[in-house]
Amino acid sequence: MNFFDRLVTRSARRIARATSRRHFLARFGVALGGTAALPLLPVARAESTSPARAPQPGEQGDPTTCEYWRHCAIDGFLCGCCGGSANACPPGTEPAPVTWIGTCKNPVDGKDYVISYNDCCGKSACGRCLCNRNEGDRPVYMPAKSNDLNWCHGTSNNIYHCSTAVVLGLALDD
Amino acid sequence: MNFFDRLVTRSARRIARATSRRHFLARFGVALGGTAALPLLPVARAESTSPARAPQPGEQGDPTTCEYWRHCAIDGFLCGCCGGSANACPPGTEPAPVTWIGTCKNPVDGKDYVISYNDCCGKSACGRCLCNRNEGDRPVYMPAKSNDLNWCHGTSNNIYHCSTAVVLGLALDD
Amino acid sequence: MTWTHGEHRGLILSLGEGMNMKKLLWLIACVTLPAHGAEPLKAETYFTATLPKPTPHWVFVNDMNFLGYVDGKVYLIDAGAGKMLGMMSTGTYQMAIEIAPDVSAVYVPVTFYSRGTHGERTDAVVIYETEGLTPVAEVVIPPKRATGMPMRGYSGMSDDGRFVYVANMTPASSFSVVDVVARKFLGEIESAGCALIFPTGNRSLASLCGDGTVQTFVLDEVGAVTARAKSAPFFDPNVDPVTEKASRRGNTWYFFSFEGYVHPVAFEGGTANPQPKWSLFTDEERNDGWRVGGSQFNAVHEANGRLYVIVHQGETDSHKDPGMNVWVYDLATRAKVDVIDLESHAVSVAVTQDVEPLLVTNTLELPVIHVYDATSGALVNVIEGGPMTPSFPQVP
Amino acid sequence: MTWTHGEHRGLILSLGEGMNMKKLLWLIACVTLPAHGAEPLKAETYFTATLPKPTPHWVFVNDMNFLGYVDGKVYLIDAGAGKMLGMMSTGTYQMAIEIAPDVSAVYVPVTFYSRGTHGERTDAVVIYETEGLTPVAEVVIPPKRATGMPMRGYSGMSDDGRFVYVANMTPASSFSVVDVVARKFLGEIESAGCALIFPTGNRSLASLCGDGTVQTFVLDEVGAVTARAKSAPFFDPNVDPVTEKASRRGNTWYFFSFEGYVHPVAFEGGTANPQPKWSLFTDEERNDGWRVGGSQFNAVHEANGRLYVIVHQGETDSHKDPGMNVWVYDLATRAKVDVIDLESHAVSVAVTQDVEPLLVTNTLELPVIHVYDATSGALVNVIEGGPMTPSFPQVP
Repeated sequence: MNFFDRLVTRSARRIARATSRRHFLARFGVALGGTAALPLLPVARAESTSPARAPQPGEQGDPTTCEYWRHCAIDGFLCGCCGGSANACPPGTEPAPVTWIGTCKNPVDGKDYVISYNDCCGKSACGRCLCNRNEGDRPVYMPAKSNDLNWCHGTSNNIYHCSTAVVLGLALDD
Repeated sequence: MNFFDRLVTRSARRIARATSRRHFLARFGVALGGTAALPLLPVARAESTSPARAPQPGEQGDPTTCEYWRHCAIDGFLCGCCGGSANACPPGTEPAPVTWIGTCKNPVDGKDYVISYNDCCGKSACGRCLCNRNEGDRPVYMPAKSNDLNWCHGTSNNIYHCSTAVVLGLALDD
Repeated sequence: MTWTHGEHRGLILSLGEGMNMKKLLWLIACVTLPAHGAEPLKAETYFTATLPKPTPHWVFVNDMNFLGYVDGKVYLIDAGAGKMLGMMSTGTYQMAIEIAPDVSAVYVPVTFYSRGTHGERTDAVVIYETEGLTPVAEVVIPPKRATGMPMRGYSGMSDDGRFVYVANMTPASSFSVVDVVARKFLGEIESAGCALIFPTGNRSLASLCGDGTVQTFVLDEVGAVTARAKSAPFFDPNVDPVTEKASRRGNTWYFFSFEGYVHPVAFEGGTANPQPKWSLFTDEERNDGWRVGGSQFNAVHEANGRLYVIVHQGETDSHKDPGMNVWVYDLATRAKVDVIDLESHAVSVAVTQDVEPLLVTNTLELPVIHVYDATSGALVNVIEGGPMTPSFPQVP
Repeated sequence: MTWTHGEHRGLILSLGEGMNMKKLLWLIACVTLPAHGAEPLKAETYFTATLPKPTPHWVFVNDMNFLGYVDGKVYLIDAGAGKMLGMMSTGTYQMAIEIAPDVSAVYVPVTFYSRGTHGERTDAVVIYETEGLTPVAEVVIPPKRATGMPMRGYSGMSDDGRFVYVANMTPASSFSVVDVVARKFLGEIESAGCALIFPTGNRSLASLCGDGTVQTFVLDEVGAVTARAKSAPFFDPNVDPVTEKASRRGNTWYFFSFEGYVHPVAFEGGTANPQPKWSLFTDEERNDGWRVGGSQFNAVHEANGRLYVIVHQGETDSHKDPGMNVWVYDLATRAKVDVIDLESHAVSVAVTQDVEPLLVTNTLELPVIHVYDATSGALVNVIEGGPMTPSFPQVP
């Protein structure tokens, strides 16, 4: 029995019994970082002069918490805890150009936004702020909406470090 | 913050405060598997007809616990928890021919025995029954008595899996 | 100091300037005369244990080792004895394994980088000899294998144990075909719009598709496609998609929708015949929020036709939540025949295939395996430590 | 489906048969007109953050990742801000790092196998550019590096930042010399009976020996030994050995015995001059069981001459136990000047070298770093997660 073992096992058992399943998962849910097949559409080009940086004035919340509104469909280590931010990969890591997306409601303006969870790649697991939320998550045969895939593709290698949560724009159908 | 993090941190803090330092370490102490430079002396040859297997009739205790008397100077995963035994490497792993030693008192006969903690090599950490006890342990510049060294040498590679606790014989000076 | 050794049975030591033989020797004595009283313990040799013969209670537990995923592992346990029997070191992004029908070998699709996390990438199906759980050969495949949250369907094996299929995503979908008997990569087959591997015979397999169908493939002896077809749509992925986690009995695959409907798909000659769906839950149970969820949350006993499903009460989007219950169904009657209360929450389950089957469960964030009597539901064993982030168990 | 992309700023997507562009598009809209009310959030780009300029509060935390040690890591934190700044993936058996004097590079001795845990072994000093904490070059060294429980002394660097020394054990003791400026392996120097690296200047170093001495080495510009000597014995390894965990101030190394005595050894021109030992503990404290212990349990502030030592109450053989206190000494007066009560037990400590120094502590089995004000002893930051098995912090 190893050292985590005893610690983890016992306390987690207690937690498992004491809290709701959902709450449990929200805090301790596990799964591999981001991803799936979805383009970063031409969004970025629109504002080459002064790109918006996260978090923006029209939102609230702590991007280093799982509860942050943009994280509604994320699955991975939050880059904001790893030396990056909600829209920045940590130093020396490489953002995957395509990824999976979620649709999350910004509690400040009540609007639904499409969030792109681009993975940052080239270093192994950051290990901090693991967050798994599955709002609208779909199976891997619908990769554009699946948070279970490793999306370190299109990068120098497929070693996954953490996941961002980038605002792409308003969702149409809401 | 990752999933171990929250679990481990909190419970360990409690434990750290609630128990003695020594007790704590005995249960959760960490360190890399076995080793140091000491020969397996010609012991083995003496009984090629019917080699003794651990545990022997003249001892008591559970070889898969850290408290087992032979483990008085061990530091690593107990092979008995990994598919091996106190004197057997798990299937497919390779015993290191030389290692570090301890001198442990067998509570059944009250005698001190020299114990050889040969590492088993070729697969990464077994992960079970991590045990660190330091009776008579010495720094790595005295490798024969140091449990902090990786002794996967003389094997196909130096990947450490677990540690045995083999009775070499009675200790002279006790 | 230099040394040599012979067959692990002794050691010839030659000391360099820094090591003092006297100091070593005073520590060690090989007593030839017994001391007073009882016979002292004998000097022991050490050796490498051999794996016992496979039993129906052998269970392999996949461990991606999430926080150290370059160092993936697979643990072999005896679920009945509650013991770890051995381990395989399986490299980066360990997803699932393929166990040879005679259990003589285990095939593991895996990724290596020449420098751990950088350098040259090599994807391979590594062939482990079961006897020592050690790698004996590898078949290099295109460096395209799909990875992510581990799921059973990331690879599959033909029923005769000759072909191993490995799912690819670049993001283009395809799969690699390896002849593990000839130890040869045979080729890559495109499977656009579909993902994961569901073997359906010796030379046929299926893949789940985003349009609510399965795509079927029939291969020849060299792994080339001789027939490819799409089934009729049998689920609406925008309304109630099936999860990727399915179970097979005979040549029927059982898929499970988010809302708790079973979608059996029968395969014959490689062709898919979707069967009428049925519900795991009564209307009342559904109203009470009962859902399926987790990772590999379902398992089937081939001989007795029992289906084991981890369930929980939750809301929409709780399809990955663990459960504290396994509900047991008779696949023939579709009736719920038993409820097993778990000792610890679980996301994955496997059932041993013998006449006294055992349920093996785990959850991702705890290094613990629980074993239950599948018939009585009694907790049989708790195996602690080992897999740091166990994803799911697999039985031969 | 295939795709290309340009400078991470957009993507040209060409769909294969399986992906339906319409399905994707209904999900996404790039709104050009603001909605009612407040301006909606703007679309964002994503980018790679750049590391801020080094500050005196930068601390590197070694993480062997013990249960996944093929996947070693080093975390860079800003101890004052309580933030993780970045990470290095450092391969198998990550022990200690060497930080260039100008903090422009970090050198990491590490081991790789071509197939994770098997295949060809390569030992190297990997050169990481600090800017991105990414490997930019490697210098292959003999595959002999000593590994084990991580300790600072497994490697060392010349004061001018040109030579990195890597301790070897096969079990024969030696060390490799690498010119990290020329990125060249220079040679291997035998050091039988002695272990670990204690740099003492630009071209000199020492090693601790089992006979109670240090062996000193003076090198030339190509890493060859020009002088080698043994100090007078300054401790009795059979009575009260010094631990391997030492601290340096100026050209004096402070070694600490199991029983709590400080053994300063001054080096000049590469020659060792052991100084009189002194005790960390009064007789009364020693009677009360106060001891040193842990991993890198001591640290020194170069400018103010403070020595920080983790202490605990324990018995013989508790030399690896953690402590809940840091006792602070003035090296000039040898007086205990402060006691810091820790929030959490610790085995290792580092002190930042600025005028408002911070203490950084960790223990091996918890993924948590604690930061204290070294002057007031107040807890400043708790950084959770990251290093799974932090061995010890290092400051530039």
